[in-house]
Amino acid sequence: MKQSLGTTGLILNEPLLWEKGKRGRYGFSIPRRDVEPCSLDEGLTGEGPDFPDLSEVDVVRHYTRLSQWNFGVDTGMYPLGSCTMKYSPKTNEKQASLPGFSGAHPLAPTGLSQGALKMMFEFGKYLDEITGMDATTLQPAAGAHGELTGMLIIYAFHKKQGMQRSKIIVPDTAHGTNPASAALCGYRPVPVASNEQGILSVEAIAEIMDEDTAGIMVTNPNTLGLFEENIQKIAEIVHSKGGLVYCDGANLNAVMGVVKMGDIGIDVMQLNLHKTFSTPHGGGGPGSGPVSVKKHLEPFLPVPRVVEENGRYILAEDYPESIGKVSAFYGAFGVIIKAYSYILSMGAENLKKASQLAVLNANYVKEMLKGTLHLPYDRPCMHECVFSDENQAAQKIATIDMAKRLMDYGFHPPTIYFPLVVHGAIMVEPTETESKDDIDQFIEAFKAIVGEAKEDPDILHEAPKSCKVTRLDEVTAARKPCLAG
Amino acid sequence: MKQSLGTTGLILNEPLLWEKGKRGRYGFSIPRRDVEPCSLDEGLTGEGPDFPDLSEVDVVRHYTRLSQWNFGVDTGMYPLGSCTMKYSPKTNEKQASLPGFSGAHPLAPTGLSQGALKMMFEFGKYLDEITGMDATTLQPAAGAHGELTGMLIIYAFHKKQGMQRSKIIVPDTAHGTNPASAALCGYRPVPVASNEQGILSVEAIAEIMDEDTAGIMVTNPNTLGLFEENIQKIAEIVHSKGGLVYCDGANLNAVMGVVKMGDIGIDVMQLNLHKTFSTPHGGGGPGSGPVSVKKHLEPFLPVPRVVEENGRYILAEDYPESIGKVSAFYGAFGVIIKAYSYILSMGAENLKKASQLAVLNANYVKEMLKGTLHLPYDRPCMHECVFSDENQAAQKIATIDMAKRLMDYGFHPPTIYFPLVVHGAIMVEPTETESKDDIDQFIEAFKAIVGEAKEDPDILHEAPKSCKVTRLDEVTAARKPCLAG
Amino acid sequence: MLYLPHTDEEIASMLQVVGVENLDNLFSTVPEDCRFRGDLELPEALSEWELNDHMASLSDNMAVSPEYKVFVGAGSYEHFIPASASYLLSRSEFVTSYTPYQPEMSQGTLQAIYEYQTLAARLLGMEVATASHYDGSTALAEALLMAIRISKRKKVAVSSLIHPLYRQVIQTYFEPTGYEVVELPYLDNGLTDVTGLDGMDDLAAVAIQSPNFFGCIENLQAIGHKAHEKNALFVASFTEALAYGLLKSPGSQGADIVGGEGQSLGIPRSFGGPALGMLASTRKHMRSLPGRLVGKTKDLDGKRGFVLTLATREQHIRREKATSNICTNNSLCALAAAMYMASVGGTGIRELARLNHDKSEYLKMELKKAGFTITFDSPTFNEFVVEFPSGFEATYKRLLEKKIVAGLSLAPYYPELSSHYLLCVTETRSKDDMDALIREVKS
Amino acid sequence: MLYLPHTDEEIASMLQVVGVENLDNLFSTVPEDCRFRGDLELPEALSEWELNDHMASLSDNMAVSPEYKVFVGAGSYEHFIPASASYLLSRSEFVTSYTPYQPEMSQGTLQAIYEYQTLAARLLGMEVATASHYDGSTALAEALLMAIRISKRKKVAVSSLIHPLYRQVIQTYFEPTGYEVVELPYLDNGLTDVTGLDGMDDLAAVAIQSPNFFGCIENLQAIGHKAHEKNALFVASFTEALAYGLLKSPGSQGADIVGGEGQSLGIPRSFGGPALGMLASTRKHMRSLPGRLVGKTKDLDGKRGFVLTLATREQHIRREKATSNICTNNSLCALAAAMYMASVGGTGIRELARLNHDKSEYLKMELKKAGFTITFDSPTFNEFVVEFPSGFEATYKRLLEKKIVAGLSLAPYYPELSSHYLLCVTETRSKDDMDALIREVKS
Ligand SMILES: Cc1ncc(COP(=O)(O)O)c(C=O)c1O
Ligand SMILES: Cc1ncc(COP(=O)(O)O)c(C=O)c1O
Repeated sequence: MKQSLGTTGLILNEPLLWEKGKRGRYGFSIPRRDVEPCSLDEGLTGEGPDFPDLSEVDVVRHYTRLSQWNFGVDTGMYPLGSCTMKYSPKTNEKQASLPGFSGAHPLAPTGLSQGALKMMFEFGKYLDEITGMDATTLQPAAGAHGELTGMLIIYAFHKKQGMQRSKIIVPDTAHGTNPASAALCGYRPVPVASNEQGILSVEAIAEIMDEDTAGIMVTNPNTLGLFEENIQKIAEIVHSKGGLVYCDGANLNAVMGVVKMGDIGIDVMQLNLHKTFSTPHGGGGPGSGPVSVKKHLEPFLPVPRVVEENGRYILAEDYPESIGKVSAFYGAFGVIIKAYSYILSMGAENLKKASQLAVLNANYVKEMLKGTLHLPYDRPCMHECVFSDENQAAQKIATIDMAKRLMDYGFHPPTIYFPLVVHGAIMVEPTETESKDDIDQFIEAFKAIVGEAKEDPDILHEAPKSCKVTRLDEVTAARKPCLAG
Repeated sequence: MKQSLGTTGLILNEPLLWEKGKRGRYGFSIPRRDVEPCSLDEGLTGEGPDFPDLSEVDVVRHYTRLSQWNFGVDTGMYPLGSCTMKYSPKTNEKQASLPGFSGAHPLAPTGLSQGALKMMFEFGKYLDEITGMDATTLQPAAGAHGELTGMLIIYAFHKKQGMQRSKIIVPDTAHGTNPASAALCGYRPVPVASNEQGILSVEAIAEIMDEDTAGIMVTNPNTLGLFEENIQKIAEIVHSKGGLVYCDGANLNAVMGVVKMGDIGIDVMQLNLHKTFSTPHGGGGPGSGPVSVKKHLEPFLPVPRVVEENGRYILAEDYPESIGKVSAFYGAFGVIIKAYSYILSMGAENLKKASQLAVLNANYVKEMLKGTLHLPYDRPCMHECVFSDENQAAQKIATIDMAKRLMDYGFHPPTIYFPLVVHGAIMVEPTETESKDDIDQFIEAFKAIVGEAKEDPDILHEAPKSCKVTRLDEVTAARKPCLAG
Repeated sequence: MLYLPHTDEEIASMLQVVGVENLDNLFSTVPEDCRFRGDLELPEALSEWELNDHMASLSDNMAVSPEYKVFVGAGSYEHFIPASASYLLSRSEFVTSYTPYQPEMSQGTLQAIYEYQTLAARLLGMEVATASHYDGSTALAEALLMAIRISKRKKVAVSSLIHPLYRQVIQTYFEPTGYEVVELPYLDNGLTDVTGLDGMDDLAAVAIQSPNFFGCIENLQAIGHKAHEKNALFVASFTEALAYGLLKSPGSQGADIVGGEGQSLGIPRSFGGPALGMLASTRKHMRSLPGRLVGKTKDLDGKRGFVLTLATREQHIRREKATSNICTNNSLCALAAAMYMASVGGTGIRELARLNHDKSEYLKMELKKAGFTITFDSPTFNEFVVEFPSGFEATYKRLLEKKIVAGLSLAPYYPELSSHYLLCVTETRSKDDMDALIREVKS
Repeated sequence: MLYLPHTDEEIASMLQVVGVENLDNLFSTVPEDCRFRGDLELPEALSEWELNDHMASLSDNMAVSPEYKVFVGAGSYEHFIPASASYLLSRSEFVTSYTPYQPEMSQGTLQAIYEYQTLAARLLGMEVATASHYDGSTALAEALLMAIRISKRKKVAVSSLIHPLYRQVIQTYFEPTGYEVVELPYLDNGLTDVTGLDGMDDLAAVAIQSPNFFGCIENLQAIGHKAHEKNALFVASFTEALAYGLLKSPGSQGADIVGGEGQSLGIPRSFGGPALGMLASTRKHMRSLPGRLVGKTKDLDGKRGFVLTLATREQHIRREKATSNICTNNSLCALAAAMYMASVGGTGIRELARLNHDKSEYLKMELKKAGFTITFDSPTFNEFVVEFPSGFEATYKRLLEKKIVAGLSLAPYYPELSSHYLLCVTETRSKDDMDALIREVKS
């Protein structure tokens, strides 16, 4: 194999912020005081927080050094399954920082904010079109927040029907946020197992769907990277019992322009803009989780909604059946700009192509590694494929060891140990922005690691060796939590 | 000693650009074609350059990875003597990228460029004030370019006097650009040695100054970090023989608000904005080297000059004695913005304080390390101090070994082997933006290295060990040059 | 296409490996009747340059500071953000990474968030702060749900001077739960009337915002005592985090849980989002906290390092039994806040907070001098309510034409305060701006 | 002060170590009569926020693209720069490092500049390119001095269609040297008249710009032959580097040395600087090149790495005998150009260059149709000269009011072409922009 991508170089240690600094340094330019000091009741004033005083250069070096201990999509391939770590175009960052956007006050009179409102209005329409749904709210701040919003809408729907239901069906492959979101809404998640093909069978749903069940949460494509082929039949069953079908749309990247969720029985779904629509993941957010619904659920969408009236845009509040608000203002506007820019840059054709290439990349990885790693579901996959560590059991090598060793090779590991239905899961989602060259390097690295597993398993057990730290003691961290310094 | 600043972490190997890519990838958004194709004589068209085709993500990863193999002031202390590697405030970058500046065409009618012209006009005045000179040109693109401009002005002056001269005095401590700039102007540099105190003696100058000598180039403070105490007497001598005194102002950072060069006999000098005025060094430029002159040399300044007329700014060309132009347009405007912003942010008081602290830092390093390293000139220094490797000779450790080992400790090495008058010179210029804490760490590291020199010299000979590469073979590089791939 | 690196040859060779004929056939597992066979109706793809023009035209169609002098806070504050912080926040190692599931290659994010948690806890006077929540409203809603989980009671008392939009979010979150929200009225002095608490039983929590929506500084300590007497948890909220540069922290006044908005700490208003939900508690309740937490630990060689911890509270482990459904949070906003707090420092935040206070006092005094009534006489931080004469709407519009936004009308939120306006003055408003406002409202 | 980290206590303790009483006494070696004892008269220090306002007001006092439609090139070209390149160029590891004297911790800059040299050489069709020079004019001046050094002759022939400002710089550089510059006149077709070369002897070099200042594409090959017949070095120059995406490279036409301006390659106009002097030569002359060079080598472990090389040409080794006095060059501009060349790629640069050509042809044709005379009929790339009727100055001013800059008047540079204008059209000018221009000049 060619030179490994991963190597080591000089980086700098850096203490914690409060281990640096000296009282009296400034890292912030204090604005000129143009008014007289004015006293405030001593009973109300405190000491002020115990922050260190740093100079601008202290702060700059601190975060420059810290940044160098991190790995992002801009550093290299980051095939974290279920997370769609695609490349975030730089132009989107530029657009989001335009002064008219970044400086906009959410409660300014709407006449001052027409640009932002127009953008949000159009963006909602684009999402309607991509999902095949009828209306969209941009208010949810992330995927899980969208799920909650969706659950609240389902709850409001059933309430309006006059009868609340207590359960909701959640497949065993579902992301943890699904049952958690359902539970926040008071629903009891009823698990259902996927079949031997990794998807939901019509029978399994038929068996458990009843009139105390509010509906089903399906992730489609599901977290095994497989398309829920029976979705329409399942939706029929659920609908026939008065239930609603929620789609966790986190995996929409597989099917843009290929499947419209609104056409296949979905009533309500969330989209993860930070996955499908290329907004950067920010070390764990901010994301954005718009929720799209079919006509019959539109009255329940959060307020305010952006409405066009004679070419002007207003924020309309008057939706008596609305669930209310899930964010203080209108959602992650700054994130939405980026997704909007992305859609405009891509257009219909490239969005579809993105999905096709995402699926191509995943299937390619699946084919190239399936001899090397155990592939529990050997079927055409969508945007991701799930392996396991079964083949390495004999060498006492577990998924985690291979994952950690991948770091030394210069790759971010895939998602591991999820979905739970696959023991020792290794969930690879390359995304369409990885070129064949990059993927080939990843495949080569994985093969080399599996080779090492046989020849020198300790290399894997001790991995990573190249990072700033070796494996961290997570057990003690949780037993004796130290959460602040 | 505490944990060393330097350590190692994961970085990525990255091939050369043309070892990547695939024909047909795009990393640039081709603008929409809104006109018909139109043929061009086949005899004129070529094949187009053999550039690789990369996607945006290819390009982004390439340079992100490369950047991580580099060390800048934002990474840590960079005490490169004679280079004034001070911290470059981030706000200056922001100002330089304001669209009115970055998008300005130099040949647009001046009525469209009043903001830029006003800025240049004011900036010239600020430099006049700081240097105590009467007029300034911003056209030279770097320090050496300023030197050349200064030499051309001196040449023009003597020409106007009716008699050209053939020589110019250049002290042995001078930066290499000084004799080279003089030579470009046809002058023969006459070396003069500094005295045992590291400065020029009046006698030495008196001895060689004659009427075939155009003048003298003094660096003040000089490259040993010492103030040329006899400068006024020297200037008198030079002037008395009809010569002019050029000051290489690269070291102005030591004396802002403390010494005005115009008051101590200097006729013409250059300033290095990328040193004294905090503009970033850019991996080796762009810099900016304005030249300030006393009244009698003003007619010779390059054209055009920015002139104020009734509150409007124009570009005046009508200076018949001008040396002409040294840049196509007006100099490194984008760099000048940053220096201008810096002066406005600092104000008079802080500029002086910057010089005081720069001198304090250098003297502190000198005092703290002078037992450890040999200090050839044990006198109060200005902004930098020069050690040598004499103390380490016994261990067969040379300056280069200590310099390379500093990298492992997380510091950029000082300037080494310059000035030439000190054998194995180690020239440390901390600058004022290094805090005492940072400097103490540097001192500790140097002491630790000198300790290693005694105990385990091989560590030094083999240094650096933490960087992406070990010591590079510079000899073969020069013998069999490979300058393009 | 810049973002799709595949060449036709590469596609062909990959398809061959996969064993399908063309890209369309990759979707063989999608039943035909699930396929969308049309073309999505979206605008034609724009080049980067057309996008620049388009977005610039949208942005130009916004009226914002500094051209407009906006005297509105109400949960979204204009504060200066250093260029250094903006630059640092743009570094792609931070921007393009994700939740640090793999700590060894995420130490940058992890140490930074650990530092954020620490500074946030210090600012709020609490022992533990989470890694971030979506915004102040969801942080507060989650704080109340947390109090319900801890106390096993089902009723919360919420001040009517908590940001009205936050209360709406709480309402939405609580709707399907069967938990009850009781609103505490407010007094003539602009503070919450907590006398009603005496008659309430089985309260999980008492929630108070300070400075409250009217900008008035509540007597947290007294209310905290009252809450604790009732065995209720004392939940403090805030929309203006900078206030704690000057005011007593909620923690020092007895808060058990604090949930509020950190946008003031270096995050642009950005039309209300993304924002920064800050949530903190005493150590005692740390295992009941919703959301991500970063903890300090050691590596195999004993070197300090940081990891996500207490994951057994979280959805990916506990699923429906988790303390929250949150997964992606607002990490980069927390990082921005950390950079901001590091930049202002202890000395700076105090000076800055004082300046906010003093400037808004200046406007308050000048308005008084000009004959307007300051509705509430309790001390305020950088916001306050003023009563303008009836018919002020016309003046407000005239001021808009002069590029002055003269506060936020309270009518939609407190109908009884229909001619009252909430005005905000931060360090970004100069004396000249304020004098211009006074001149205009007088004329 | 943000940029001065020292606290008073630190200053005191450091002064003690140094053994002086106060900061002033640090300057004991500065004789009293050299001391400036007053206060510098500079504007009062601005806060970051005041600076923002001040700079914004200056920037707002500029009339630039895209608001203005500027049809001026003449050595400074408006081309689109990808946001990705701007971001990458801002990374402080590149921005805040210096000349890579210490290669082990500067491999990022070094590999990038090696790549720049390579792409520059490929663009120009040469074997070797330097790391960068100040701008096109100094690169060309240095190219001519290099030719003089190589040939040991003292006279150079320079086309009068080399950018007039470049020729002024050459003049300035040559003034004290005693070297002679002979200008070659131009022909009616807008090309250099080289017939005069026949009568010249002892020429060190013949220098030609293509596309020349009138935008016309010179017959480099023929002129190169002629130069070589005279045993002179053939020096090619350029101001519009993008042209070589479409045109034959100077190297392929026999150039020995090429010196020109790379601003078009991803560097903002920025009122003319900083720019990018590009200088290239055949390998034969590589040791005579002025300026920095990066070379490939190996480390002790045999790993590929890069270093500054051939330093014996340079001032810091050879002092007055160096091939140039250059030290700080324009490295970050070279990096910008490398990023740009990497982004456009071989396929892209060709498409882009074609678009420049075709757009400017469109304007040329439309002007012709509108009855104006295209002064020179030689093929052009993206600039050309048009003759406007006398009295056009008034129209020009009227156009300025409509935010159109209708080219550059040639009168100051070529008095004989007083009603002629040099117009430039790059990819940034749309058909609509051009149609508007035509409409206006006609009316
Ligand atoms: C399948 C799936 N559903 C839901 C989520 C939750 O989305 P978020 O993290 O934006 O809340 C994720 C996130 O990883 C996911 O992968
Ligand atoms: C003392 C001195 N003079 C002159 C110069 C040349 O300046 P520049 O590199 O900007 O050309 C330098 C640069 O290092 C210097 O240190």
